[in-house]
Amino acid sequence: MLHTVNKSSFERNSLQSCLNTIDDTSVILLIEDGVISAAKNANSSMLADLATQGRVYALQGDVDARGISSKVADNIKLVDYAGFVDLVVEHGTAVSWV
Amino acid sequence: MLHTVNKSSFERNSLQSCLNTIDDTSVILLIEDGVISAAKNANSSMLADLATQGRVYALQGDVDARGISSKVADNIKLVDYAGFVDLVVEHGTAVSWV
Amino acid sequence: MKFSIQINEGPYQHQASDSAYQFAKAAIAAGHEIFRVFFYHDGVNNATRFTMPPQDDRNVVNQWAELDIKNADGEPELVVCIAAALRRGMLDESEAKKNGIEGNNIHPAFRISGLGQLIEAGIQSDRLVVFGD
Amino acid sequence: MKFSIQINEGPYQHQASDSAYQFAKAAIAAGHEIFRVFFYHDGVNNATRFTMPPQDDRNVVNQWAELDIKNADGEPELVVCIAAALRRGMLDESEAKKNGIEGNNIHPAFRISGLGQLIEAGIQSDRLVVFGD
Amino acid sequence: MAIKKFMYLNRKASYGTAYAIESLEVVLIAAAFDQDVSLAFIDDGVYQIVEGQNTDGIGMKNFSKTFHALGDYDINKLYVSAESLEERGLTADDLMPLVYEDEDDDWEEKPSVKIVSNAELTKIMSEQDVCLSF
Amino acid sequence: MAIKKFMYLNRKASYGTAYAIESLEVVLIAAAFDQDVSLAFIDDGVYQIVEGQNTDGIGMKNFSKTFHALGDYDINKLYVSAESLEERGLTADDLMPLVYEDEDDDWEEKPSVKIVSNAELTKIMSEQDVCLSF
Repeated sequence: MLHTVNKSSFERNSLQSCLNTIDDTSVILLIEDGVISAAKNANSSMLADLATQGRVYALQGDVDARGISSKVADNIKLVDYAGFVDLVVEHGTAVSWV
Repeated sequence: MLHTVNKSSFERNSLQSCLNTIDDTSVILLIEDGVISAAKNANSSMLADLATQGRVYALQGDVDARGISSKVADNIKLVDYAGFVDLVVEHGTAVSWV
Repeated sequence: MKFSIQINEGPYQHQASDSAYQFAKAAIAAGHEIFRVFFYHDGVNNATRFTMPPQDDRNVVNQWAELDIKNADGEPELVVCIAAALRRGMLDESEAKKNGIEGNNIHPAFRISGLGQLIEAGIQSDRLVVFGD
Repeated sequence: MKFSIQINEGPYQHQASDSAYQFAKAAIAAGHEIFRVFFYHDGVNNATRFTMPPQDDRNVVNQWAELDIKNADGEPELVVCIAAALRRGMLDESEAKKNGIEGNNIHPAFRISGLGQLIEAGIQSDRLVVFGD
Repeated sequence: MAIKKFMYLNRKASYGTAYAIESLEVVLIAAAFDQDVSLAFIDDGVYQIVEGQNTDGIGMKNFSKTFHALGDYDINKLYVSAESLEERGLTADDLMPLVYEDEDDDWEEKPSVKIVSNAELTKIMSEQDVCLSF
Repeated sequence: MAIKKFMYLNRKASYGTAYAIESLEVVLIAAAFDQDVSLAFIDDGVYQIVEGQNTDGIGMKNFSKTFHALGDYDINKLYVSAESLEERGLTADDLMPLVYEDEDDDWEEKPSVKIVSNAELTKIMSEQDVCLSF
């Protein structure tokens, strides 16, 4: 499955809820304000394990818009919208943690 | 000052942000989904100190709507909309943590 | 006391407009004055005369209209931010004509005006209360 | 592959509609088919033909219209939920007439229909992606 | 056409936003299609099915009773996160007694609500073909 | 009429929602009224004034440069929560260098942004007459 998270983990509980129920093969894509959770910060340990496994992506355009492209945490992979489409194709059911 | 918080502390960080910057004389009114934070639960310790000082209110109508009127934490005072108006009159500047 | 209210969200999606309406009604019942209600962000959508809610539900737009909040000159003090309104597709007759659009959707109990009206409400009122997301 | 998209929020207030548009454009560019875009909740507000954004900003409604998503019968597959639309003041000509309201505001690139169209999109498509608050 | 598994993901309380009521409206329509339907109540979504909701004080429609109709439409897989309930100081007794009549078991009345751990929910979600989020 | 103290409370990042851009639009209008204006950037609101925003990839308007105009309108009290910055791994160097020319000090260019502790912010908020929240 592909889980998309579009809110900052500082503001909302959606990333935490996603992490509570994600299975061993699914991946996470951070979009919109969700990319704030991709930056190195006090909340970034939430994602670190999954990122090490290559299972965390962030949308480049949203990262750039928020001025945090130099701060993206290790092992988080950046994709553009074409990459977003590919992730949806590859990972089956899409779950949005809106 | 009167601080209104309208979101659940499980979903958002607005109650925590309010508590981070509230001064010694201001009061908090929980409205809408904010009343979820008025119920006895894992997050209710956030408000306990202020409630003991008589500085936490919750809107009765919103508490009833969410079916949690029997669960309101100790020392939180219930008000109706007329009471909301009175709180705004009594406490000066109103700050909404929307 | 003189109150003003800012509403940041539209009808039916968020409780903000309902809460603000209940607050305004209670304030009026307690003898206070509502100087102005300012609709900003998606709040501008509260002013649509096209709303058709289900028969068993409240009509958020009409509730506001029935409060009939006007100033001494008889103008509505349910004020819709013009900048926020135009991008979201809320138009009165004059804006529609100016922009060459056929039709308009602002309820006559509301009027469109600039953001200065929000600042003025803050200056003129004893209290300004914000209802939002 | 066959995609459908659900959009839960209106234009300009949330990024949801912008993100969904960029996603749809990229999917089409990659050779995929957009079976249907379903506008629900405040998402129905994306269908207004009254929108007048500032000249230096994108026009969210027109962007969708220009994607020109239609089915084999030539009908728009930008579908607006009728129940969500009516309460929020989004009307096409037929609904306006039926309800005795003068005027309408649905852009011709969109059509109003029932919630069954969302379920059908889920059944007929290989993937359904939700964009929301 | 093969039957698909649809999950309706409910994470928000009623009344504060429209997501709860408009999610329920979709689910009722979904019953007319011959698909496999599950509802998940996670986070503040669990408040949607708390017993004893009364909206008289806020002027909004109390639609909570409509959840009782789901059983009549053969929608009887309502999964509630045990962890979400517990965090909120709620138990099974706080929830509406939603039931359905099991046609495969002599129309015996059975509970529609199943309280499941996040681990169980993870497994259920993994099996879905379509997830609609509200 | 006495001058009132207006605070604009910004708690959300730009682009994800309209609150940031539409808050800035109010602030620019506010400059025309002769009031005492402060802006507070708390929580994810601090991202509004991070340097180097580029919206080319999302098709939305980059309005971040407009913050530079505030100084010209005598709006020069931008309070940023130190705790909010730190939690997010940000420092003063990550913020746009927003300045104003101080007419009381021979038009010397001075920084508009002040990084303050939550305790200081509490005090500043306590002094306000009107708080507009976005």
